[in-house]
Amino acid sequence: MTPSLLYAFAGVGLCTIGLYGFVRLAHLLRKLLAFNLIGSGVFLVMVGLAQHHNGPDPVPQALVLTGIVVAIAATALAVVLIRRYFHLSGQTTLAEPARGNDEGASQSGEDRQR
Amino acid sequence: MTTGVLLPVLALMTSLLASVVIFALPERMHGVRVLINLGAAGLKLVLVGVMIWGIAQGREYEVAFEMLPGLRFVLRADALSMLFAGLSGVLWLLTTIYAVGYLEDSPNRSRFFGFFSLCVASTTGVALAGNLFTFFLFYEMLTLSTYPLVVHRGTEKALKAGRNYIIYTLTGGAVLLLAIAWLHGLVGDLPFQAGGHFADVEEALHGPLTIIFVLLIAGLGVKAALVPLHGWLPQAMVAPAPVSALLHAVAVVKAGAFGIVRVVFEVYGVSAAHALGLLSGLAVVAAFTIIYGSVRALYQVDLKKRLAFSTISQVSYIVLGLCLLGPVGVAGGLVHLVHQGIMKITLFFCAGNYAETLGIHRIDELDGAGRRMPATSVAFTLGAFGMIGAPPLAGFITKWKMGSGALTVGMDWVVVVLVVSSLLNAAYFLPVVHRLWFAEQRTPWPQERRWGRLETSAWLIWPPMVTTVFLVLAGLLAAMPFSPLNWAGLIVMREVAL
Amino acid sequence: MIEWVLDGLLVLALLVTAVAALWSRDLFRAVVVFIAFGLLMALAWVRLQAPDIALAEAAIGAGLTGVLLLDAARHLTGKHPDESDGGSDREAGR
Amino acid sequence: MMSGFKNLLTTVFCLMLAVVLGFAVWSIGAEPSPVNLPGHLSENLEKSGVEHPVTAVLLNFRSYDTLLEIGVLVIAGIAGISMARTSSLEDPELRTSDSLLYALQRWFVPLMLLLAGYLLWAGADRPGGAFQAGAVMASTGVLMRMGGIPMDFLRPGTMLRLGLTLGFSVFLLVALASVWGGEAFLAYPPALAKSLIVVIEGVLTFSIAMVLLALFVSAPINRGVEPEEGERG
Amino acid sequence: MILWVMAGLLFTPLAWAVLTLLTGFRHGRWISWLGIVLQALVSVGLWAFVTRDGGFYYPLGGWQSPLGIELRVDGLAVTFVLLTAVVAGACGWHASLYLDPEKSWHRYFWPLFWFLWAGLNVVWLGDDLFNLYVGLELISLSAVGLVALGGQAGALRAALRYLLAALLGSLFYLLGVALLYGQFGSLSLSGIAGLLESGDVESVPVVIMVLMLFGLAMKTALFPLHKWLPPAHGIAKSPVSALLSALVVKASFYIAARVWLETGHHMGGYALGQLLGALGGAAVIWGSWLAFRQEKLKQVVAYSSVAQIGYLFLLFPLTWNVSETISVQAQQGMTLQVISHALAKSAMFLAAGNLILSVGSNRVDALAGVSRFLPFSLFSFGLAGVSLMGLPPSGGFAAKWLLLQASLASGQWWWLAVLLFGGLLSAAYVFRVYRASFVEKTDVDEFYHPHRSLEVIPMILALLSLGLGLVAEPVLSVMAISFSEGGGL
Repeated sequence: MTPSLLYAFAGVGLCTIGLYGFVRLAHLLRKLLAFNLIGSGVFLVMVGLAQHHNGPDPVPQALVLTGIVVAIAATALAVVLIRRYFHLSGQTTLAEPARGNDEGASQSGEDRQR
Repeated sequence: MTTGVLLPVLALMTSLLASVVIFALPERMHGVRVLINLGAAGLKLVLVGVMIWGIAQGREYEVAFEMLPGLRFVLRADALSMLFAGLSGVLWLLTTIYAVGYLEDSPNRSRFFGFFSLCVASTTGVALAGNLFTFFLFYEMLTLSTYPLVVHRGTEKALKAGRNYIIYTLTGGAVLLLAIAWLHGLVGDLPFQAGGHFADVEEALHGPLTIIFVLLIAGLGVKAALVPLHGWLPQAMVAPAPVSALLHAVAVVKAGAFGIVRVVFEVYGVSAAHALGLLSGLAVVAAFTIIYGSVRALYQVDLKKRLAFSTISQVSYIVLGLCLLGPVGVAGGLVHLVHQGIMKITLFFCAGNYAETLGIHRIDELDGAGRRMPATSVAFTLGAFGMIGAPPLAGFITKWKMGSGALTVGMDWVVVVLVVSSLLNAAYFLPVVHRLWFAEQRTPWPQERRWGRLETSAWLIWPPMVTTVFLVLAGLLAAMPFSPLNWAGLIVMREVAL
Repeated sequence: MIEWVLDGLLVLALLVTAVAALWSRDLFRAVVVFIAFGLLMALAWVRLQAPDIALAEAAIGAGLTGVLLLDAARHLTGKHPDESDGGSDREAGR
Repeated sequence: MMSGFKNLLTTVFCLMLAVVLGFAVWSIGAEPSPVNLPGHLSENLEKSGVEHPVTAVLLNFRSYDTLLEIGVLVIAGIAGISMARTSSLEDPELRTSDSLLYALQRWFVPLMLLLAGYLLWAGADRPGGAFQAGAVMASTGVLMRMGGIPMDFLRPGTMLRLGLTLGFSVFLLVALASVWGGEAFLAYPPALAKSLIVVIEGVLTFSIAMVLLALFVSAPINRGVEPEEGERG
Repeated sequence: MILWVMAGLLFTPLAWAVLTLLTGFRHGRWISWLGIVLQALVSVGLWAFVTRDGGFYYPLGGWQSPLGIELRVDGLAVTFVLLTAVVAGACGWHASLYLDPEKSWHRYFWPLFWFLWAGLNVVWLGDDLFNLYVGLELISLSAVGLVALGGQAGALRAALRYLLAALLGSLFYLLGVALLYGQFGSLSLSGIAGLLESGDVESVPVVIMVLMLFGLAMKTALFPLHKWLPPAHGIAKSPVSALLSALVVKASFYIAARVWLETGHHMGGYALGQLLGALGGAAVIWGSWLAFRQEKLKQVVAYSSVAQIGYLFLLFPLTWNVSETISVQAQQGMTLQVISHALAKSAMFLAAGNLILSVGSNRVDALAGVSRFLPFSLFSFGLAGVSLMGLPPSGGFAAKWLLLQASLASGQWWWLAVLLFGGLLSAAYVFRVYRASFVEKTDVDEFYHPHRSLEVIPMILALLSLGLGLVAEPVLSVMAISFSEGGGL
């Protein structure tokens, strides 16, 4: 047992919390927060687990750097989408408007799948 | 590329290309369309004729290539396929002529004739298919190309009929596919061959083979309208008369029956099928269908409906014929493939004429139509008598052969079936004939149209005339070479291998 | 030994802030907590001998994402900016 | 009650996940991994042209990942500005921002730019590099933005698009040039490796900053709405 | 030489993305046509090369795996590269005429389109698990951007839902990759497969495989996780929908299949395979049923994608612990299904777009009486439908046939029901559209005939998917190369 492994477990915890929030929370921004939490969790697992045995390992660190940039890109895009969506529909959740315009979701009311 | 390879492909292509060209043609270019139709039909007839001649000389026409690993696409012309191809070739020409007259100045003709030729193309494919898989390919193609014809009118009724037609046939197709795939998994690719493949098969396969046989018959029986799979046929009557003629006499129903013939003779082999005890079961189903269809026909007031149920019963003659283990009976069954086609198409042409000229659909409206439309009525009468089996017409030959064949192999009960059904035929056809000639016209015709001196449009008169001549000749000249009966004998000799 | 305590506390703090960031009632506060979470993550990376990630996390994770989300939260929590023509846009689409 | 059921399901699912994952991490942590990648890496480090292993991985060993990842950033940027009002990215609400921010930025902006420069320069042999520097630069820009500085170069126009793609294109050109040199893709000639990497890092920093900034400021106030396909009008 | 071909494959899409970003829609159109031609040539070149000399590994930056990133170029990969060139090329061509150049935001279509294409090539060729992750993100983000392009509230809702699902999915996949790295210390898929074969790694937690497959299944819209797909595919512009349904969903599935086939025997399990198969079956039934019930034309097509994707997942049960021949049969069936569905579905969406353009409505009933005008697109739609129904001689039939044989031979007869019943259900929704077009009692007389080439493109695709069955033998023989060279698939 090394500190690295401890952080790996922390990562697992973050993933779980994030996933729970991602599924349960309706507000889009909160979903986004949850997504970022899961991401951080995954990164922790990646580095922590890899460094458990052979000390500092630059490869997963580099991967995580890439991952972080991808994550911010996705987050920023999502924010832009959310804001425009809010601007057009006045909604902050994915719930269908009363007169749902696509049967696809209106007959399957729940909007997030797990 | 020798003629041996070329001919079957060409025979297929004539109608296929015709359909493509017709789809491309704009709606208004009617004359060109008719020309293409007739030209293609004539060309196909010639090609089939050449092949028939060649096969009589004992030539081989085959083309094949591998589609999937272990799965071959085979077109092969043998005596049996020629029986069907010849029939469809001749009747396609006549039906086209008839359809041109029938659909005069009605909408969507381009669409109609396009699918019409496509349907005939697939029929030819069914006839020329060299193994079960190829057969299945064209069998499904037939389903798809006939749907637009059934729903052609676009009315609520037509669409409903089309829906049922599709449900029945595609389900049948799925069952057929299952059977074919299973068979393929068991024993690999089976080309149609004389005497079948299972002459001596080990015990272990008996169970599966029996089930597969049942599945095959069930799949094919839908199109062949074996009771209880016949439900779609009477409804399909809403289609225009030429289409009904095609469905009943040339394409769909025949494809089913023809498939059953292939399976029994050239996949399983009569003897093997008998050894597995499958034929007796098939015979019972066929016999029941014969009686059931006739009985139902008695109660129909709509002329075309009555004809439809009569088809159901008549087609099963072919199936019943297969189960008569002697050469004579089998030949009788095979020849009915042609005879029933000729007779039934005549009747449908006539029914179409009555509907088109006098607006008559119900039988009780026919009183005295004989005087108004003598030619048509003569054709109808002869067709009816043929169906009943009055000598010397085509129907008589069939029943005679089947009866004597049955007696020789000691299946006497078949004779009883034949007699009963003949009586029933008489019971539902004679009243119609009586109304035509001897009843007085009471009410005016529902909606009459006039074509100058002729009783109706020339396009509509000639086809039934010709078919009537055929059905007479098929009876009189049954002994001549190249007569249907003679050809059926050839098939039995070469391919059934009893 | 002291490291273990340190790491344990850090991990605990991470989890707590994570939960808080998701389930604090006020969205604005949620985002602020999330920024705190980002800074803690940076610390964690330092503990994992990954200074590069620590820097990136501090700059991107905490800094930029935070500001982005704060701005967004400010827009979304306020009543819909222009209800009327936002609505009319929707009508135009139908 | 349906939703109640769903919640229960979610909870159970997450708990299960936590347990299973924890177990997996534990068991994987138990035995060492057969491949010793750090070993490989340290062997090849001097060939990479930079001393700092992480940078080496990012810009040499796994430079393809980095290239694509910049692509992802650019995509996000494109999608972002495609939502933006076409005339300008100005967000009136930002104009009226409080004085605190204003004071903040006066002091911070130069400082942060300095920091960005340092990070970039440090990247070669010490922690730091394009991403961190780019991020810092971007946040600087954000600060200025919130301080209400217009920053016209962020208008969606050729300038902005050039800025977005500069780093990416340079990276791409280097990749192609390496083919020209007859090497595999992205295989820098050892002599040039260091300088190439530095150049790439420089432009990347700039572009990363641009993209993030553009994404931040593309406040979606787009009047032009298109009717859904088929809905004439 | 081959170096330049690879260059073209990997870098032209990226370079074209930049070029088209710097120009407007109209110029971008010309540039893109050029690029499409170039891509087609390059893909054919690579295909020819591999068919001649067999597959190979390509180390990027000259660094061998595990240190560097290697590309795996084998028969299957080039087949899909070629497929992408055909379908994406067709969609691009269609879009260049279909989209309205006046709309200011359409200038951003081309860059996103090219990034998407680049991402697809990355995935087909990728062998490095993390590199595949980046490729997936490349695809997802550009796809989301395309869905949202100039969209309304509805489109944005769809895009957001899509984005969230895609992100969550790839995170799960990444988590799996992280665990794999912890286990093996390597990211190269073939390397890991080698380690597993050599057998010095005894126990691998099955959860790794579960995580990766779960994430990928979510991105592929497997049955219970499918709800994001129909809105996104239904509301996007038709060329975009075509791209998404034909190629994008296949990318994540392709990775799942590769992972399963390379490492499934050690890291998967019977139950897992059966579960995936069962979900696939459920997708076939449920998706077809929903497709039958949709009122909007494009929704019908979108739900049919959900159903058709289901067939693909029969691969998992049919390749786990079965004899080599059966496994190969299943793989061939899966590949044919991917190809034919890609062709048919893109044809269907493009045709649907034309029909919508013609009758000016997205509703199925609006097609009443349309068949009277002999719309070319209706025929294309129909032909594509034949392939979806799995009727001969279409590629769909060939695929179904192989899967039938595989499930019969492996004794997993219960998949027969799915295959046969699924075909009937798809017939149900396809014929529903025909039926509508045959209805006569209507007064539609103004019927707008779209630009000729708009109508030709779907027809070509439909004919390809229809004819695929006839030439299935050669196509499969190309993949057979990969079976020998590449190992696994």
